[in-house]
Amino acid sequence: MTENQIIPDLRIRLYKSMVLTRKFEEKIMDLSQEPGRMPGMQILANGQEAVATGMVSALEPEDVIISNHRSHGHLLARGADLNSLMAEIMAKETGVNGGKAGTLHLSVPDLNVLMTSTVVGAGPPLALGAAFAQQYKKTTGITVVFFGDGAAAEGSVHEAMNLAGVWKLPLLFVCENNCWAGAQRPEEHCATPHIFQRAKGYDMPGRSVDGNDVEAVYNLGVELVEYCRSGKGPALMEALTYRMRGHGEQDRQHYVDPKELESWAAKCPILGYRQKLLDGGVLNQAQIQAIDQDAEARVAAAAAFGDESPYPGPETVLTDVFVQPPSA
Amino acid sequence: MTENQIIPDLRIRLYKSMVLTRKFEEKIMDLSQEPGRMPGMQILANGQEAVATGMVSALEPEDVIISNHRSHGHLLARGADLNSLMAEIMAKETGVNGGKAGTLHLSVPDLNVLMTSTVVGAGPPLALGAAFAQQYKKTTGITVVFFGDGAAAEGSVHEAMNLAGVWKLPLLFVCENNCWAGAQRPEEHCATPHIFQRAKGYDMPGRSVDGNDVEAVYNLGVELVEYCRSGKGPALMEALTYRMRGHGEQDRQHYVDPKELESWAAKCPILGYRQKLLDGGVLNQAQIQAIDQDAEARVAAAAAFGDESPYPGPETVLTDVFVQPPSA
Amino acid sequence: MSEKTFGQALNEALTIAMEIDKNVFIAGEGVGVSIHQDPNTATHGLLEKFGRRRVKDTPVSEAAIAGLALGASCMGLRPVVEIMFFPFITLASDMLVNHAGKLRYMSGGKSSFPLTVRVRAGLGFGAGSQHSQNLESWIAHSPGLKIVWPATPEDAKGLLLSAIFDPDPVIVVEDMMLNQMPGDVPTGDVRTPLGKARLVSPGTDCTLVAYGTALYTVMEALKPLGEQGISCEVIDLRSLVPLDKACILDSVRKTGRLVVVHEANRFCGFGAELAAMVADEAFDALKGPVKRVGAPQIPVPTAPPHENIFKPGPEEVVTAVREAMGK
Amino acid sequence: MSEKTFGQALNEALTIAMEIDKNVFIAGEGVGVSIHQDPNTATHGLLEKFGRRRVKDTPVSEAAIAGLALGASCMGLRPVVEIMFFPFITLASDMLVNHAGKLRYMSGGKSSFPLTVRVRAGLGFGAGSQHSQNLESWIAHSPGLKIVWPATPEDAKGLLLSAIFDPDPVIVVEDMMLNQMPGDVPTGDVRTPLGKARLVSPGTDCTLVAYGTALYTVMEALKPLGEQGISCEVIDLRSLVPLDKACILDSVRKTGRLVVVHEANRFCGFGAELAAMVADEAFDALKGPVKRVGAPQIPVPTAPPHENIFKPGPEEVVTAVREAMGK
Ligand SMILES: Cc1ncc(C[n+]2csc(CCOP(=O)(O)OP(=O)(O)O)c2C)c(N)n1
Ligand SMILES: Cc1ncc(C[n+]2csc(CCOP(=O)(O)OP(=O)(O)O)c2C)c(N)n1
Ligand SMILES: [Mg+2]
Ligand SMILES: [Mg+2]
Repeated sequence: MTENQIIPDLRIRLYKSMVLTRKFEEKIMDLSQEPGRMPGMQILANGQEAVATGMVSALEPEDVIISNHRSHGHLLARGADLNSLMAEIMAKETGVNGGKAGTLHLSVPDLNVLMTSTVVGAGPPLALGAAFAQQYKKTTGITVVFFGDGAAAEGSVHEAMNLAGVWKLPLLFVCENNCWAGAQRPEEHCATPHIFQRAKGYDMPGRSVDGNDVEAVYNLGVELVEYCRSGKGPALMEALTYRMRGHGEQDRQHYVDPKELESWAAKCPILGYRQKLLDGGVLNQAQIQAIDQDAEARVAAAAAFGDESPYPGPETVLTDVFVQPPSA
Repeated sequence: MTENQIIPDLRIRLYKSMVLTRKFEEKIMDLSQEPGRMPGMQILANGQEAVATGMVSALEPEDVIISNHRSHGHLLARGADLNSLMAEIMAKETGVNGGKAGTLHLSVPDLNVLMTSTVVGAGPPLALGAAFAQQYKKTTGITVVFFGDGAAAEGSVHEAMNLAGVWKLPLLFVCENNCWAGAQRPEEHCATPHIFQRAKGYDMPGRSVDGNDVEAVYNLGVELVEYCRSGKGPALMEALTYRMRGHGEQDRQHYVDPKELESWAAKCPILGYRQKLLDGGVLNQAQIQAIDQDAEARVAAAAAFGDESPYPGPETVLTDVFVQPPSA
Repeated sequence: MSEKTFGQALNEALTIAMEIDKNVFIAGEGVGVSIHQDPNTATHGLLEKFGRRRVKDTPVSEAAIAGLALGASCMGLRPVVEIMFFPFITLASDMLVNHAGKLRYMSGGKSSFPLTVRVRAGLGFGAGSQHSQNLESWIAHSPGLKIVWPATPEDAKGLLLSAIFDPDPVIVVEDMMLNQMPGDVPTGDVRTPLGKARLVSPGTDCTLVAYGTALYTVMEALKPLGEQGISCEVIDLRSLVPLDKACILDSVRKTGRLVVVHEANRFCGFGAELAAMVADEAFDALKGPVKRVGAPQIPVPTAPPHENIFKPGPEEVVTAVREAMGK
Repeated sequence: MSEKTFGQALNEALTIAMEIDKNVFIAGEGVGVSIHQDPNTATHGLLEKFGRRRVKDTPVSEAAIAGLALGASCMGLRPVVEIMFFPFITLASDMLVNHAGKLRYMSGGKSSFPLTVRVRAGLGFGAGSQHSQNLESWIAHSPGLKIVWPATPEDAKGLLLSAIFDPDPVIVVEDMMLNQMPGDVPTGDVRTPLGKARLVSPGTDCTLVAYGTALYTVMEALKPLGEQGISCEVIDLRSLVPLDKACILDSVRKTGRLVVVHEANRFCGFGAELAAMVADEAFDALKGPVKRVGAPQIPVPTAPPHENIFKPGPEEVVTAVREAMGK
């Protein structure tokens, strides 16, 4: 897979997806300022858009995604409906999960965004099961699971990687290393500077990529997806990126060196890619503006939709626990 | 550390320790045949004596040992009292734990055999805490934890290795790879043929050794203990050996290729070492016989002691749960 | 009908399930190749019958085993996984409690998890508290999980089959001490419905509720109780969640007394729920104190005489019933 | 005495413990550097005060955190570790239940584990069921573990200090919803004994037992109840294990009625134990059904109105008391 295979059309799609994600999350930031409008902990992937967009764009529709607490980008890149996504984030009845997921547990099984867990490190064992089902059913689908650098310390991640390695499951582990786990640096929580190097111990390829370069992520994604799809077994991608907004919207980043923030701001995955597309003549200024405006309009509409939607009523609070509830 | 440093005296001690362990466990085998004499699941390390003896002999008295379900050799090499050990294995009142440990949970805190867990993979996190205490108190002691090839798949082992690596704890992980986890082969449960290679992912040295060569284990033990003691951090030893009796005494090894058993029997750590000591003139036949007889006598005495001891009475069944029981 | 042991009945349930639904697979530590060669083991011979694709030996990785079941069930398979001994369910408890029990609710009903976890329970084999600890009340307290506990070969088969084909996550507790017990088992795909208790023997003075091995402790107590002129109604609970409330309440409304018996620690055990339920919903019918027979608040001991004290015996049942009767 | 918030009181307890005993250290995810800068956080400022040797930020590894506490405590240290949210205790449950609760017993009393686990609990912040689930009955059911749940700043400090210096493993539940609540807190090393409930207000008609946030729900119900001429005796349990049985039984023997209130799921919750205990040991004194107020058997919901329904409110307490009174 060489860079040349990225045709202009795809470039524009990658760019649009990142812009949409950014605008969508910026809207959440705004709304989070107003008390009561955004229930729960709003956790954004601002600065990490290239990982979500690049990786998800490398998938086929049949492929399964397992996400974590920093999930919005994964869902948007997958083409999830903005309105029902925003409404869900507001925990509204019209949300994609009827207001029962909230911002942290979004799932869109129709789009094969099968599950989201906010228990750090829980995604990989869930993904193991999904990938096993694909292998068992002899489909050509693969499963991708996103997790953080912090999650890599959880025992469950190890168990999943080991078993995926033994059974040669079509499972792509994507570690979004955003330089933080809460207020802890990788060197405080991870005994190796390069998580991808652990792959060897699980008999799978481990690769690292600049997570702020959407095409690099896409290209490596295509390569590793191909690897998994071919039946060779699991693979691990570590994407190096940065969490620009702190852990969540309540985080004021008092522990972050402003210089570090600045230096990563200069590596913004969207600004950088915009310049590249402008320079390469793939897009012009007018098109860039149109893309921004379109995204803003869609996001505004989604926010309005969410705002206008009611919270779920008392009649649904007890439902959906079981498919087959006790008859009594 | 070269082989020359093993003086004859030490050679004899290593040999004696292995013989004692073998005879001790052979006595357990015999007694297990008789219904009711050996409560619980008797799990023996027959064939693995060189790992326990070699490794434990490389320790100082201040060093802490955390053991697992295959613990007898670790305890005997440490010099635990035979009588109270055998009595405990029989769950008798005179046992080292008052009959409350039984064969699976033996601990002798006086000898720094601090804890034994039969939850597979649970030793490493416990050991993490012990090693942390050593680092915190600035003692020169280190902690050794024994676990199996099967245990290496547990998440807890990963968590402990990672944290030990981050904090640079004086903790030596010793994986006794005996080619089986229950009835499963390493290739069925472990994605890498060489567990020691995982060490890199935790920023620690990982080394492999012939686990049937007691001097090799001892020498590598001394080297890695030295490494841990010097403050450089944790280390991982993988000792390759074989479980000659099956998983436990109820296991008839129906799934084991007899040829494989034969080939490992030929590599018996005790027979091999005996020959070496004879050839080297360290011991003569008479001395060998005397050692055997001495071990047999001590083991027989221990079994008699255990046999004569009563089970613990009803007055202790409710004690020892808390240091400070509820006053009510 | 044919005579089968409890373990063979479980084995038959697994065989039938795998035969009639190709989406059923089994996984766990030694479910394929086992150190035992005992036909009374639930998974005995399944590897030979169904092959390595559908009978999966796993690493010693309880969280991964549970995660495997979750992910696969969400994709439409019907996993049946084994946790070797009940205390090890702690290692899978995040997956079961925070995921299997919650993800459907949080999906707004979009996902379902038709998985079965077989967990082997029981005391009496001297292995101590790291192999023996009954944690059914943990599971029952966790929303979104069902849990059943057969006491007879017939129910071993019937409940396991129902669990496998239930659309929700079900934990099936297999009492190891019952594995060799013979009994009549109906032929074919005959299922015991979840949520229906079984009236074992009718009585008038006191209701005795038990499940699993404890049922036989209760049965042993019936004779001495009868000799003392006390007539007990015995209920085999079978299913803890869903719970057959009506069966228990009806019985207590008739007898006016309740004694619950289980082998788990009594403190905060499942018996507490039944006692509390009755002390609320059948209070007016109660003629005497609601009694619970269970283990003292200590870990399962190792020494045989200690293990014996731990395990509730028929004498304790007799005493409890007498106390419930005000004697 | 000085006025402090609940969170500051916890912080003071940790500070005092670390000052008077150099074997005390704290560990957990973000206990040193936190994403919050809130002085009402228990661990606020401790890193600055005591340095990196004694204030240990850990990886996201709950089993390792619990193992750290176990091993270190067995070596004579007094670890105080944090589990960030109650549902994550599942990940540490093997270490706590199968090890902290059992290893002393199995050692024949040779080892001890003077460790403290601080676990943050509570609902009302919209994070959903993977961050909110109260599992106190799990811990209480597990032999060898103690568990306390302060409701006031004074007890937050006093119970945490007692826990840290108790020779056994103690789980301290910190109700996050109380963190900002002010109250009078005694100065210095003043400890609340484990196992002693607190009589909050005397009454004659019905005993109300609660702990943590639920205590305030109960207090809110007192006014409407008083207006209906019902006099309640309120007990703040404080310590679930050891349990102050005498306090509850004495009160029920006086009032003849019991209502237990907690925010955990009612089914198999800790309230079941109290109800069952009273239905047995104070049966003769009971004048009405024993009632439990707790959450319905669903995961903690996310949407604010759903979360509100989940959380037991004062109206539910009023209804339960009235039912206990036969009204
Ligand atoms: C099991 C568990 N422990 C702790 C937490 C609290 N927590 C939420 S996110 C987080 C940090 C995760 O870091 P990382 O995996 O790097 O993901 P990031 O937030 O950086 O995307 C922690 C500790 C949790 N949700 N689950
Ligand atoms: C958590 C847990 N799961 C399963 C078991 C059952 N079990 C006991 S020993 C064993 C195999 C362990 O293999 P390994 O670690 O290689 O040790 P070995 O027995 O070979 O010495 C298993 C699965 C257990 N004791 N603990
Ligand atoms: Mg991160
Ligand atoms: Mg092994």
